[in-house]
Amino acid sequence: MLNLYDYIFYFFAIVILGSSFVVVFSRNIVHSAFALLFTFFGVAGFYVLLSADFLAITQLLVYVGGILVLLLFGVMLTNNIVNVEIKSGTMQTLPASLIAALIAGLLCGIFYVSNWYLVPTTPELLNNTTAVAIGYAFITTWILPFEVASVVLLVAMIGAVIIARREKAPEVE
Amino acid sequence: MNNNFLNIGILTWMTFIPVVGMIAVLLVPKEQKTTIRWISLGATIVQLIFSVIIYTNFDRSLAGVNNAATMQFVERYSWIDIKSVEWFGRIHIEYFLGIDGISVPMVLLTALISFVAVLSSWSIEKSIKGYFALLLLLDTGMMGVFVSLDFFLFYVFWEIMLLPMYFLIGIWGGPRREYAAIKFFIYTLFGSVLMLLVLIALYFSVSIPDASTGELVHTFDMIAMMNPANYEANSLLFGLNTSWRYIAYVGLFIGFAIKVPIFPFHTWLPDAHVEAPTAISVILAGVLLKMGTYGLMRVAMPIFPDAAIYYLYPLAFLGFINIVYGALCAMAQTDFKKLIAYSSVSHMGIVLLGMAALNTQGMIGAMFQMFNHGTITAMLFLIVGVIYDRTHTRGLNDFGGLMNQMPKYSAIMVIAFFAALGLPGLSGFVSEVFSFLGAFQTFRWITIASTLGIVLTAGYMLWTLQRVFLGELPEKWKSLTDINNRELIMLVPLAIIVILLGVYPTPILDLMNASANELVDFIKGENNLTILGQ
Amino acid sequence: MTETLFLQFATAILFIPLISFLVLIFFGKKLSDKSAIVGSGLIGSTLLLSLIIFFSKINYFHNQTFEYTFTWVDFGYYDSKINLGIMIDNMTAIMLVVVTLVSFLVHLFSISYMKGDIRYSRYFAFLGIFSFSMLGIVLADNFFMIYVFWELVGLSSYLLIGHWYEKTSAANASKKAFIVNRVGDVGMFTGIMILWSTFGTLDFEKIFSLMSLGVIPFESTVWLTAAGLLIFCGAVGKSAQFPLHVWLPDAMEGPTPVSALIHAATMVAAGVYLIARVFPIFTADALIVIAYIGAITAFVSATIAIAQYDIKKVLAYSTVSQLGYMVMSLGVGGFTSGFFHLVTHAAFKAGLFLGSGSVIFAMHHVLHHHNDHHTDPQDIRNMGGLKNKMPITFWTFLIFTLAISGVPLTSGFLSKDDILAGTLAFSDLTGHTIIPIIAFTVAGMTAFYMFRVLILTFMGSHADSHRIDGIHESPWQMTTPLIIFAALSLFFFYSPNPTNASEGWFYSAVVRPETAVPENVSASSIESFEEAVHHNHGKAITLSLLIAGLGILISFATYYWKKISADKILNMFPKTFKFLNMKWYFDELYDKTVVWFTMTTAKVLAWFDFKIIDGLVNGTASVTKSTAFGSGKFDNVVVDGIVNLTAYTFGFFGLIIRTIQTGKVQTYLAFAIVGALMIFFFFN
Amino acid sequence: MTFTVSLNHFIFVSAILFSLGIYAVLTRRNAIMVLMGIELILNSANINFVAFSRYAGMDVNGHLAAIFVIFLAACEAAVALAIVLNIYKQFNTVNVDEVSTMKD
Repeated sequence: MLNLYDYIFYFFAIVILGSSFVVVFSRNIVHSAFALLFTFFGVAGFYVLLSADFLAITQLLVYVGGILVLLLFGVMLTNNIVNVEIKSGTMQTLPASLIAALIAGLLCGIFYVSNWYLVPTTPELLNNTTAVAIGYAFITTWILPFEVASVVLLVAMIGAVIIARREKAPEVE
Repeated sequence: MNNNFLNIGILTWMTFIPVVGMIAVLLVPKEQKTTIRWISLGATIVQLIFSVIIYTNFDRSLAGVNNAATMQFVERYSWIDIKSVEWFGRIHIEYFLGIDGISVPMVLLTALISFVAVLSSWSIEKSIKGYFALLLLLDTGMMGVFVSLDFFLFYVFWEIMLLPMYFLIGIWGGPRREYAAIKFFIYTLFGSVLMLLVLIALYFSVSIPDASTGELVHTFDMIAMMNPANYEANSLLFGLNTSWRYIAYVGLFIGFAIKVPIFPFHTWLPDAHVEAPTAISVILAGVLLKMGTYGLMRVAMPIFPDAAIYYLYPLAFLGFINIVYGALCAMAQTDFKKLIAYSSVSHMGIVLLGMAALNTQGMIGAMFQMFNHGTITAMLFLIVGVIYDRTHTRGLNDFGGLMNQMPKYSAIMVIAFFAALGLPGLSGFVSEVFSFLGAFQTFRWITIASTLGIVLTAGYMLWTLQRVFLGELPEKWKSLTDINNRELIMLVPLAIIVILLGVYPTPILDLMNASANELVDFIKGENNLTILGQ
Repeated sequence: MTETLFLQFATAILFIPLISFLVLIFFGKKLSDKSAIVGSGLIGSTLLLSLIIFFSKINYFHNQTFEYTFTWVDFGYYDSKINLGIMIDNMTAIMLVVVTLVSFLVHLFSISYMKGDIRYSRYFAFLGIFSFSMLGIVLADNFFMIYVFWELVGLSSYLLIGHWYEKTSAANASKKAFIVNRVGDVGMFTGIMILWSTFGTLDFEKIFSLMSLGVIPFESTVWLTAAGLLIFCGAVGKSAQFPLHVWLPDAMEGPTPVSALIHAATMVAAGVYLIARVFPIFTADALIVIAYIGAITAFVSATIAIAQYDIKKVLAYSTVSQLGYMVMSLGVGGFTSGFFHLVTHAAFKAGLFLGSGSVIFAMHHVLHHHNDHHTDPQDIRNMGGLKNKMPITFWTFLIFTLAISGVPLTSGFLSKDDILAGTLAFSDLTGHTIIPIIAFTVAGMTAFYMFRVLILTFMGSHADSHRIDGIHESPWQMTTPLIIFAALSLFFFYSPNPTNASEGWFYSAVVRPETAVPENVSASSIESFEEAVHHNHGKAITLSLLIAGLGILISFATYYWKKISADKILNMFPKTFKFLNMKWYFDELYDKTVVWFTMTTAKVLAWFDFKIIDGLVNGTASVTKSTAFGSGKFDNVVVDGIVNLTAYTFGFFGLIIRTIQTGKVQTYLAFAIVGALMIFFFFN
Repeated sequence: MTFTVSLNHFIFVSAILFSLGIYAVLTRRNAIMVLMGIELILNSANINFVAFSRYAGMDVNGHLAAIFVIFLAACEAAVALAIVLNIYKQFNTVNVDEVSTMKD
């Protein structure tokens, strides 16, 4: 029997898949970008369903607030919006769809036949907000990856700035 | 005795000063020909000065030969030391320099001849920079051969010499220079290969305890190789009078024989001489040929005394063949340089004969003959060079009556010729007589037969003298100029040395007396056998 | 005089000529004409010193030998050294005077004889070095030193014979002289090697004493004889003995005073001196060989001398003949007489040469004056009737001729007579009768041909008499030496008794030394020989006088009174004459044998060297080269072919695979995914 | 398989999302679109992480992994866009098939 939880799941699932279809198949790049927004929302919804509240917030903040904006900037900087078509072409669609179908089939098949070893989540995690547990884990067990990740972020930021700033190679006089 | 300058041993100075000169020459732009010449001359003069220092400080009473303690001016450093190579053990090569009575006359000779060679190269115009650089490198190679006591080092210097020689003949030579250069190079390289084989065999047979750790280490130390006790039991060259030792000796012998050159390995010599520029001929005859006999004395005979004694008779016989065959071939030549080249073959035969005598007079005679032949033949080639510069021909029959046209030149020439034919009062005689006196005691009939060479030498030398200097002067040479001052500077010192040593040879003889006696004693000595008996 | 003074004087005598040489060779150009004065003066001083040594030695130090030795080379091994040193005994003292006197007089003679020569100073320089080397031989006290100076006189002889080296004949002659001498020297050197390896020393005295103690080479008397004969080889070369006599007549190409000095009086006598010096080492067999060599030389050259027309050639052969005489004398054991003949011969033969030089000088000048360049100034057929024109030359020449012919009252008579007595004694003792027969024959022949020269040159009259018009006596520098030599050719200098030399000072000064060889191989003893000589003395005098007289008589009959026609005899034996005139064809023989053989061998060997040995080398090279070429081909076609094939194969596949390489990231990603999937499927 | 939501449902969605992302990456010529595809792939992976953390005992570790993926995605997006901008300056296009200098 379907309860509310199930309905909500299906709703988000439809949102995710539908919007991602739009992302993938839309000819207009701006449409794709906006469809991606919905995908991210859907995924955030999934996270809530899976009682990962902190992660859902992060997903919204980072993906919607950061990456997606970044992508849109990219779209706008690289395409002359006024008079050039914003559509982006596709290629080798047949082998690509074959491969994609293959992967999808494969993964679904595997998931289907797999007999997962299911362990219920600890009630603490289910009932409380996860931020405490995540924060605690960050500064204990995962301290090193955490620090590394921060450094990577910094480097990526600097690198991105430098690469993007680089002028076209000056012509030899 | 420790003669150091700026903390570097005098022998290293002697050996590497030409390299310094070479670098300096290379740094000078090639338009500044005079500077290049003077730098080269400067390098050889410094070398000459060092050789005089060695001459005055050399202790005449120390013998050397097989005793590292009585070697002089020794410099010994670890050069290449590779610890524990798989299946190979430890490779230890030393930078081991030192001289004794055998090498010191050669060191003096090399310094002197190099100086003269640079002077006689003054008129070279073709890519002068490369020429002098190579000449100086050659100088280093020669000096290195005479001062190194590590066989590996010896070999390295021996090979270093080849390269500049090849280019000097091949680039600055006469019309058939490529042929001569390649012949020289390949021939000598062939000898070197044999030497290398023996070198390796010796290396694996000889081991000495390391100074610090006491473990037995293979060594290239020549002096260690001379002591039978250092041979590892069951190694290839262990024991006396084994066939492998004979084979090794013959290998070494052929390697050195090519350089001497000993019949039948001599044919590269006339070609190389004829094609080489004057200075190179001078070096070739003056120093390079001596390396063969020096190698026999320094390396082959003391390391393989048993084989040396076993092959004594063939050695004397080859000496005889060299003397008579060289003289006869010389007689038939019409090319001035070829004649002198063959006369070198003949004169080097005397060295072999004296060496084979294996007694004091013979050995001293041989060593002295090496020195004298160096000076005398250098003179002869310079003389040819002088006349070749002026006339561009070497045909003996093209000349005549130059005595009146070039009196100073002729006077020097007469000295050189009579020295070459062994006239008393000139140095060639002394060494020749000593060699024969010694040889006669060991090989009666061979020596008597070899005296034929004395007559033949007189024959072709005087015949040459007559063809070039006596008789009527051909019309075309009426404008020849006499020898100039630069040429005099290079010839007169040699002439003075030839005369002085002819009248009073002791200044050179007492350098080598102790070593010659030691060498003879060592090769002959029963002490060899007793040590081996253990 | 003390011993030191003797030695100092001797050293001075030895080195003054060397100084003369050095001064003249370096400053000769500047001195020009004065170089003759310098040379003569320096030699004159040595003559003075020699005379001092001579007189005090003979008079006051009769039995002493002065010796000074120093180590020249020390081998530092068991006392093995080579010494040099000088020794003065009576023989040396006499020889010093002979050498310096002749040398001085020749210097004097040369002053005007060589006037105007282009190499005037060099000529005197060479005379200096010759005197130096000759005195070195005389003073030497060991084999080594004697060998050294032996070669050096060879050099000076070479230089002086070749004085006019522009002439091919002169250059050839000098070369021949040196080389032929070298042949002898090599023999001598071999002898020295035998002695050195036996005794370890080369000092005369040490060798003699060791030998008398019974040390002989290689324990064999054969080697002892051989050693003696090999040393004698040196003498054969230098003293122009058969078969190495061929160089001496050719040596007449040199200036005539040089012939007088070197090739008549001193250098050629060095061989005789050498034999005398080392006399103790000769065994009986060796001495017999020496005697025969001497006899053959004397005979052969006397026969040749008869048939020569060149005045210097006649004198040259006469010299050879006389040298043979001396050698023969030493060989038979007449030590003193042989050496005595050396001394007397030095005087009169030098005189003869200088006399002939005077004649040639005069002839040359007069021919030059007449612009006659065809007539040979040395041919006696072109001379004649010079007696009145050149009186001093004639009279001195006559004395010399008498002396060489052995006419009483001359020095030649004294020495020759004694030699003849010695040969007779020898044949008595050993039965070799052929030696005295040859000796007497040669004596007669000598008288004959010497008077032939004298008569043809000075007496009678020449058909073409205007040719000798204007000939006049030579200047005093030339005649003075002649007069001095003439005086020295008379008996009273040597012996108070004109018939017997043994009463004079010479015979008491020079005594045959005791032999050092073992008794069983030694020659007859001194006593028995002396006795035999004494026994034969009268016989010898009688016979020699008879034979000399006969020779002179025939000579006069033939050439002066023309009772016997020389031409007729010539026509009777044309072949014989030709044979003699061509000097027994020795030169031709040597040319055809030794020289030809050497040159052919040289050429063959040079060919062999160039074609065979070098050919082998080059052959090896070309074989290597073609092997290399072949292997290069193989390498190119087969080995490299395989390599290329491999490469081509891979290239082919690469070409195919290359199409996959699109440069598109997505393509690569697709392949990556496919790959991952494949891995998944395969390894599942 | 029931319609009641379980682990399988989540991961089926993520699988489909992954395939779509792959398809986008493979087919789109626009570099930015490629990036979007990559975001899809990463999101699908994140869903998996979180799902497994909820149902299969990964607990908070799954969350952390997802957070790291988000980190990386942010970095990647920044750097990749910078590169894309640069490429655009160089080649005046962002179509990846035209940017193929590496091929030659």
